[in-house]
Amino acid sequence: MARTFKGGVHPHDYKELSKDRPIEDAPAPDVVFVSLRQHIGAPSKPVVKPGDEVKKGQLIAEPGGFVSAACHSPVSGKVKSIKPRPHMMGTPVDAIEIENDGREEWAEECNVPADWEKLSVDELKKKIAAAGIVGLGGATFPTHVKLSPPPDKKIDAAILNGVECEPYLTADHRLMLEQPDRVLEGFRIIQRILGGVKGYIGIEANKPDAYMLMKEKAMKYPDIEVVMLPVKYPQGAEKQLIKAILDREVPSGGLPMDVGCVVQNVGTAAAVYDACARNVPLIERIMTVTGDGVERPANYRIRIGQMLTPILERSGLKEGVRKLIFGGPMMGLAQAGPDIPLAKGNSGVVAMMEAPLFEPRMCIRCSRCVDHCPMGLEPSVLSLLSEARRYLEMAEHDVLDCIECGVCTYICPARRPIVQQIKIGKQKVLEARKKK
Amino acid sequence: MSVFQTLKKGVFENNPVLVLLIGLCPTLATTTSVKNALGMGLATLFVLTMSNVVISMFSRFFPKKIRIPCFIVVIASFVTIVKMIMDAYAPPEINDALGIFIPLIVVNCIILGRAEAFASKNGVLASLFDGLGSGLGFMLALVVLAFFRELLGAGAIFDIPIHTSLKPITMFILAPGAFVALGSILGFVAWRRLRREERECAEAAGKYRAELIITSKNKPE
Amino acid sequence: METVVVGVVILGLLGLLFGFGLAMAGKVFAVDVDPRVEKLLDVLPGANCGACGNPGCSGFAEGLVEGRCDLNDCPVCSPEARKAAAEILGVEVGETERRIAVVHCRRETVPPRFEYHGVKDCAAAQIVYGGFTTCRYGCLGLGTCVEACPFGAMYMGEDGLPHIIEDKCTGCGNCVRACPRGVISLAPVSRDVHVLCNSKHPGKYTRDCCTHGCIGCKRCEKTCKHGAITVTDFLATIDYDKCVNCGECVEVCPTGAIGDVSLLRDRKPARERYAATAAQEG
Amino acid sequence: MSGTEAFIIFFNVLLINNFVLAKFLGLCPFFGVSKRTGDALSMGAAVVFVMFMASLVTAFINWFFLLGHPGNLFYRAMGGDPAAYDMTFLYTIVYILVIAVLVQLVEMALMKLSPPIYRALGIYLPLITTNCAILGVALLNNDFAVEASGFWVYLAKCLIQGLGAGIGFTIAMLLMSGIRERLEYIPVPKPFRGIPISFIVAGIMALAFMGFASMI
Repeated sequence: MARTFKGGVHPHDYKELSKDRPIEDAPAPDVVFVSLRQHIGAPSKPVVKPGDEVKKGQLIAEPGGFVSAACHSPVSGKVKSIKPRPHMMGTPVDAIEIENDGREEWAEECNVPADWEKLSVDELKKKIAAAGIVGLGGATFPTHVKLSPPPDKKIDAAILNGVECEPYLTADHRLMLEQPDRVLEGFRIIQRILGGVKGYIGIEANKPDAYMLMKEKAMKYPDIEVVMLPVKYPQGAEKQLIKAILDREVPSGGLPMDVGCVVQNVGTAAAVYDACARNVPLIERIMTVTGDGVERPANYRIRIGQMLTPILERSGLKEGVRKLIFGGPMMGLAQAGPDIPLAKGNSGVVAMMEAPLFEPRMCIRCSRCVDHCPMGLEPSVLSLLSEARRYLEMAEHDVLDCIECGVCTYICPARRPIVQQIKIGKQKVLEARKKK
Repeated sequence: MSVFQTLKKGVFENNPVLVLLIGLCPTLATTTSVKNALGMGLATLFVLTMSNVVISMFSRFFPKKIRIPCFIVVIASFVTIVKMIMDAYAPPEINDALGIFIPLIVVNCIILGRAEAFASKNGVLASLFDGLGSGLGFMLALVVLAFFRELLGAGAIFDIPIHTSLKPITMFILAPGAFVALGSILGFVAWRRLRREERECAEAAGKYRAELIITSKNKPE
Repeated sequence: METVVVGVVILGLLGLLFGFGLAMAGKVFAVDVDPRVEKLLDVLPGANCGACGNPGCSGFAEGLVEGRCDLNDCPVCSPEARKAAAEILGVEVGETERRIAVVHCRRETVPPRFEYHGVKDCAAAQIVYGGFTTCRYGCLGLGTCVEACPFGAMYMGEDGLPHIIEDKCTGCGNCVRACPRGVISLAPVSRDVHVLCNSKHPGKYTRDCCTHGCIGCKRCEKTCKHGAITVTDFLATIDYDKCVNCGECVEVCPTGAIGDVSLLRDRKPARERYAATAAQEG
Repeated sequence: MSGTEAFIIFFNVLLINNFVLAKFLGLCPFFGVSKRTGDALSMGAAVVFVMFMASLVTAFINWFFLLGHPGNLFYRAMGGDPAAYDMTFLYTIVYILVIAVLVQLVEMALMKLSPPIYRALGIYLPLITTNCAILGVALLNNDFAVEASGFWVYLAKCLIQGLGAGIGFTIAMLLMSGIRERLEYIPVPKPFRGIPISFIVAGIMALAFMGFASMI
């Protein structure tokens, strides 16, 4: 049942670069910088001081509020300092620097297998919160908050997002191929927490091997259905996935729980399994290092807080790389330099040899962006309003509903930087609302 | 402000049509030919000057609350006088061309505008020259617009046809041409103002020399 | 002869009828609009520029009458207009000196951290990775302030910095609000000594960014006899009410971050003028 | 006065000889108030009302006081030759007085009944008095008096023309405000921003309205 959403584009997905590369361990770091702002919500508060000895998996920062997440040490070693460090969003952010003593010594109650089926829903949620798990698809929204919707919102479906529609990235694909059980068990825990709701696993048609494997593994669970989705960007976006699988539309300004469902990434499900079944907090994740700027594209299991430079050297970073993007080319963030500590939200790094520059020209009203916008907005009008600095009028054209998927900028024949113009508009509209 | 300056101001800086954008109705309607424009311009000039003078003379007697109706009565009477003179002496084809627009002088925003803004607050002589200034400014704008419209629309200047191979664009005689012509003239005026501003900025930029800023490291002489 | 009589009768009748009608209507629809609002409208500049935060001058006039707004909110008002408005409102207005915009930055001397090819707007550049300049508080030079100035009083100089044409600037503050990094602020016209830096970075970082940045060494704060300078998080700020243009701080600032722009405004340096007046009094 | 005749008058003034785009009447408020559709609508409504009332009152005054024909009240009262009572030279002054009073009434009523509309119109309410369109419609109504068979036919024609002109004005205002709201964020060349581009757009609209010319 090939169902899809309105709009969207078909960029060349360049996955062949790293699709067949099995997951390999990243080189063990000698120093780690665990940033305190790796998630949506209040930054976490450190519970350790410089000079403390920490074990692997030990809590080093507690959540700074309800919508926040805990942080754990990916290595055993000594806390050196808590100082602002470079951050992928640009302005430096406090990070806990831990020197790795190489003993890989786990904290006491960590890495102890447990039977999650005996635990109650609250205990499961507490474990997930304690493990500091956030959405690994890129949004990094704290998972325990997402899995406890307010009572008035009735949830009747859970969706596992294995689409990974962003070009170049193959982390989720490899995760599903090499550790399907971890993903499946994690998803069953999520289903149980949400009240034994029906589960759907969405996988794009460009990953047939992963689809077949997951379908076969999910045979024994009747309430899990694996859905093959046609290849189209941004199929992996929350609202588009819900539209394709459940044929429900999230209202403007609303959340998935308003239409009774919760969407989680396959990486998050795997992390949930680690937390509940192995008592292992979120200290590792799968990340793709790819692009024509690296000799040997690969999928690494990296430690949260590890520096990127050694990993790039291991993958053979070429001379004269013009662009380095955290995430994919459509929604990723171009970086000014490689020496940035990795965080929970990094699903991939793309190095590009040339970055074509275009001089944006006048909007010719061809309305391609309107046809292809998956949220049904009018990017051309938003772009013109932003260019004329009439930011508050953008709110009337639902600028806040934009998911910044990059389709309009990709499709625009006049090469206008529409997503950046929309981002300014969003910021100004939110500022004005805060002031009121 | 010297009298001459009020006059110059009325024509250039505060030109009612090109700068203040008032009195647009007669401007577009009567500028199909330079002759009509002159007729309209003179009529308005007369009414404007005379009503300015009379209003400034009697402005003290008009009660503040209903000063607008009083102004209108004064203006209307002068317009009626002009209408009668035009009916009697003006050449018939001008009278037909201007037709309804002579009585409409009374509602011409320029006259009421000048009366309200200037005449009711200033002396007789100043008002006279202000009326003259605005009136001349109005006429100048009318004639300029009429010149272009007639040249482009009817291929003639002051009713003397120019024999060229080019066929005249009759649109300029009709309604759309009037809008486009005045729009372009206003665009030209705005362009000139922007260029003057740019020149001022360039001149200021030229004068600016960063090393003139005195700091502990950069002491003058 | 009848035409004259009839004419007079008609106009007389109409005048009476309408006069009476209007008087009656005046009673029925009586609405007590504060007469001061109209008087204020004649005095106010009528530019409707919104600098006072109200929808145009009529909104501002109502605000004044209701006491919501203060006369000094309207920067575009000429001093005479302000005095006249004060009389109408029957309120006393302090003599506030005309204020103009000042740019607190002289461009960093190190190359930017990355090439920025996005929207040519400072607010846009600020969103991308915190701005392309090494100093996070310095001027981005993309001209959003020049665009925001309704009086055409600003232009971009060759050195990539906005410059202000003093006589055109009315101090409406649009440029101050437009700048995402707060590089521009308003200062009284007579003050010539300004801190030409906006960097709140620690001293060492500022030194790496540009040679003339304020490193927060507090020397100016110590030497200022009038307590006009305070250094908060590595940046000196001048309190223009206390500053008397003596120019001492300019001498003592090690990096030359504090500058005296008198020569630019065709005036003798501030130190000389102050010394001269001091000599007279002394 | 057959139905088709009424329709012809109405349609003629509504679209063919639209007051703004063909006859150039009422341009000051047309360009002044058409920045936002809300203001344009309220201005249009006010103009329709004042035009209708103006046509009504001026029709009465014209028929019974000014025209030198048997219907003239003075002739009825004082006898003699009806032509002697022809006061048509008073058109301008009488009509403008009527309009000024009407606008004053509308202003007071609006100030009392709905202050928001009053504030939205602001300066443009008194400007209606000097709005050429309203005096224009009153003066154009006079032509009906010549061949009108009776007063009621004359009055009906005046009212239809008044209404048609008002609605025609409002249509032009709404069209213009719709376009001008979009023009605000289109990068028009700098010297043409604001009023000049609005003139050129009005010119193109006038071109379009000329399409109605041969309809009747």
